[in-house]
Amino acid sequence: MKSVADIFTIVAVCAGSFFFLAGTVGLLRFPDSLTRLHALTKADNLGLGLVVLGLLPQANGFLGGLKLVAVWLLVQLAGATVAQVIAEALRRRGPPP
Amino acid sequence: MTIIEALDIGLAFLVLGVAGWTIAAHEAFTAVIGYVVYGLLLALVWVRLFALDVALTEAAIGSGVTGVLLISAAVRLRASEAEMMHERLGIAPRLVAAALCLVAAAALAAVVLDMPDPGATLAPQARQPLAELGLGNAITAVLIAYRAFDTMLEKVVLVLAVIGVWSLSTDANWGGLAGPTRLERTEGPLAFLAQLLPPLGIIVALHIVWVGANEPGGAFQGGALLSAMALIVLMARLREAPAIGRRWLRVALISGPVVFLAIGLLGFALAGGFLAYPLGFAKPVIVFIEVFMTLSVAATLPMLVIGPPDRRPS
Amino acid sequence: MNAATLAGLSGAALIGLGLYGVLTHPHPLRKLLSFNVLGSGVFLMFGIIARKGAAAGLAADPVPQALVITGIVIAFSATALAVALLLRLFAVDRSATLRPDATIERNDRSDA
Amino acid sequence: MTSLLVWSLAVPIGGALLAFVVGGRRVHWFALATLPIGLAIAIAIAAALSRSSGPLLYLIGGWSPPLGVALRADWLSAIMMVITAVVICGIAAFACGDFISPRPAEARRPFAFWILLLALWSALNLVFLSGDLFTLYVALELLVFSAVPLVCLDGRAETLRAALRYLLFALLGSVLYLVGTGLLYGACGTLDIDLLAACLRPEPVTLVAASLMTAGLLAKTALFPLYLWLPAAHAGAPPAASAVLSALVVKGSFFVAVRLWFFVMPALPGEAATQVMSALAAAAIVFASLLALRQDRLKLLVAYSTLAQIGYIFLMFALAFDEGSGRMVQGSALVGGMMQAISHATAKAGMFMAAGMIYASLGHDRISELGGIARAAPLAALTFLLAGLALIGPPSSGVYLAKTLLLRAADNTGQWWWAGVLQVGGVLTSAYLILVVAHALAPMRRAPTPGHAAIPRLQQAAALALVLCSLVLGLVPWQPWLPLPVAMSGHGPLGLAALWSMLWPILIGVPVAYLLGRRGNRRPWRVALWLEDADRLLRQWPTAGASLVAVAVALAAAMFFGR
Repeated sequence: MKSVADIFTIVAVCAGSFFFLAGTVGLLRFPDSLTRLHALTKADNLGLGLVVLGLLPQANGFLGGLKLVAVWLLVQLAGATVAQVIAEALRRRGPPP
Repeated sequence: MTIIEALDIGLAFLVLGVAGWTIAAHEAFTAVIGYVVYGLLLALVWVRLFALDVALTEAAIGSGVTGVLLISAAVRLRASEAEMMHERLGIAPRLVAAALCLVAAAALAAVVLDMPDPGATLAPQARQPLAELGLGNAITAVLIAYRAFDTMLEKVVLVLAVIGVWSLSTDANWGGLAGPTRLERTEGPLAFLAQLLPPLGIIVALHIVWVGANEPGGAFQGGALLSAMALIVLMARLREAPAIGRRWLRVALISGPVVFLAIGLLGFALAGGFLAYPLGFAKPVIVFIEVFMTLSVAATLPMLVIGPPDRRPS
Repeated sequence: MNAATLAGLSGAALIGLGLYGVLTHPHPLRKLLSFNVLGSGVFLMFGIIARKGAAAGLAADPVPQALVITGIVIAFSATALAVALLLRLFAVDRSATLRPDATIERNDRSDA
Repeated sequence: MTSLLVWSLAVPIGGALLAFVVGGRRVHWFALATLPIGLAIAIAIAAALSRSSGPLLYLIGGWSPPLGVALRADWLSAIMMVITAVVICGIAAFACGDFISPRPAEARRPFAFWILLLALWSALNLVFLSGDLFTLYVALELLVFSAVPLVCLDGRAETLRAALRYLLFALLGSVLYLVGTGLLYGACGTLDIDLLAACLRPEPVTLVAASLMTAGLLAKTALFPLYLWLPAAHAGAPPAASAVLSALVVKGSFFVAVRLWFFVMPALPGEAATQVMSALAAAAIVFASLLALRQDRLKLLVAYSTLAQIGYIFLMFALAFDEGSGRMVQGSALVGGMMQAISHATAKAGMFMAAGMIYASLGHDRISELGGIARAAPLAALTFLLAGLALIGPPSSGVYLAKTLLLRAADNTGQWWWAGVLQVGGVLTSAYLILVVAHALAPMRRAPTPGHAAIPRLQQAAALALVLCSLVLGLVPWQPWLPLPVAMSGHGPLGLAALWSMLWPILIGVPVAYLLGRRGNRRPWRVALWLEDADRLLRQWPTAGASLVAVAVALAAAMFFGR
């Protein structure tokens, strides 16, 4: 039983890391701010989500799991807001030359 | 080399790389962003050094609140950077400076390698009275019992910093609302966040303060979180910052050091000495002090970030 | 090499980097940033001393760790005071330079 | 009785916090109410110390070191606390003329000044009493945080710039001090001064720590060549603030340096490092005194005089080194240095106040246009003159006693060169005073700017009282507190030799002032121009910063190889 949970953790965290990696590559390689933002939010969203999902079986009881999920939700909230604010600032500055 | 060691080395290089980037960046704004990232990476290093309390403080204050302060400063100072480009040093003075700094860093590195392991420690002495104090977190015990005096003084430093910042206002603006002149209130995602997050943040902050007696956490970390909530509300312009003459604000600002000092002086009468806690009541007294310290940290940090009043009092 | 020594060496390197920034950057805000890097390097030195003092079932000596917490708060207050000074200077003078004779030169220029 | 140590900190801190929360236009009441209590506590501590056999000790919270923090009052703390209390009282009396809110509402300048004055006082008391290196760090930070805003209370660009330079350089100094603190903890597992003294051995860690801490403290004290922040900050602040900064604040970090070298690690530095310290001090005396001759504003001249005086108080380091035991000894050299520090504190506070009053009555402080000041503000001019005399050291003054002790120490240790520096310094001090007096005696060039109110009596009295205090410090019976050589107690204050020792520097000072002093549009000597260039270079940030690291490296090298 333990090993199944461990394998699940490894697979999920690895998948999450892959999304982070992809997001970072996007951040570095994409041409303008809006597309970079797009790459970044995907990484936050799915990458962290998978990492949290993978860590859930390892969590310290129900409360520990709840904390992990709370972390994910808070990062979602903060990431979405920051993305909106940055996009808003970009729009105000006008289209890229 | 184990995988943990490889990760440690990777982390160290990452920290140094981002720090170097912060120092070398062309624009101040870029450098500040680098610094915020650096602060978060540093928090990871602190976790690796088994210093969770420090990691929390570094992430919240060293990276978070300092980041907000520096980002807004970098934006407001953008116009000053071009003028100062011609003050940049030539290559020769830079080399001299680099050589001197290299000598200093090398001496310190040699000292680090020379340090005995295990080294000198107060851990056994710090651990022994924990049960008597009713605490589980030795760092909290150091901060609020063994070296309570330093902590109290450091709260006074915070108040002095507020006075110093306020004193940079003008005579005409004295007594006005704290902080720079703001635009009208905005709607949108930030306002939404500023309405949604604070209740949650307050609960988490209280939790951090409460568990601080036994686990990582405490007044600094909780207070920093509360002040972050206040800053979000101020940044979204849901609320104006208070006028600096408001009594409740001043009471909140000094509540930490005053309660600390008062309890310390009460110790003369009740526990046989300054900052001595009465036998058997140490835990409630410590929690009482922590509550007020949290309050004053939560009031002080936003005041320091938003700066002196910039408008005439109405 | 263990994590503590590695962190200590990083601390020494950060102190060198920060010191270099404080010495060479002309802009006060950059000096302040470098000062914060320097400060965090110093705190890391405390961190490894704490870690090497692990004993009595504690993973690290709590005393240096507590000192670091106090130090971080003081460093923040110092940064806030310096930023306020800098913003005020820029508001009054439209210049953030730290050169000692800057104001006098400007007065001379406006006199002439 | 030892709880007095706590009260000496709690009273000014409590006063400052209360003043902050109550606010309003009567902030100064809290300060003025606190002053006599604080003074009484300082005197009571000195009295208790004279009856006790050793230092007074207070363990905070009952936690004994190494875990806890101790307060300790020894003879150094006691005399510094009393003098600080006296000077603060004098400055507060002076400030009543400048820092009372004119409006019925709370005003910015008085609010900041009075609270910061109290905070600064508590910080100094903490510096004098703390028995723990980290508490000393917090005390130094308290000192900086209360001193920096005082520099720029008037909000002009140049004072803001001076304050920022001061803050940044002081922070750099603090951080160097902090690294050393950490390293010493790593070596001994304690930060308590007595426990460290028993534990420290000369090994790489402790020597690196010692040199970094010392360099940091020198930066905060503005010893040559680390003085970039001082002239502008001290000369630009309002007079009462200048007086506090020059008389007291620099003594705080100086005191920590003394604690470190004489009490924490007397056996660590070794002979070469003490010579490095005294060489910097000698350079400060000569260089800053010569530059004082080149200033065209009175307050700047006084600020450069402070730089030279900082040199005087650091000169004792080489003289206090005992070759036989290889340790710093707490003998007549240390007493001489401390005596110099307290005499300078009282005299310089009075001098800055006098300069402020002269500025107020003339509307400027250009030295070349001081003519007629003796008629426009006679008491201020007299105070300035007496303060200058107090720095030269007539036989009853504290400076005279200090010089005698230092010369004796130089004689005992066979280091005649430092004695020579002392004498040269006396000549140069006389020279820049003569320069001021010569200009002041000239006839008035133009009528003083009208509209300047008369100087309040209280201000004149406060400044004069402090200067007189410095002039009689040599007559105080110091025996119960200071380890004075017995022969010193009955030195003939009015002997012919003593008078001559004061007169000859003045006589030589006249031609020096004539040759090197700034006089009208006359083309200066080339040496003077070189000096001014060097001064400009040293006040540039990169030079000063590099000097700071270089001083640290030089001290470390001296400690490693010079033992």
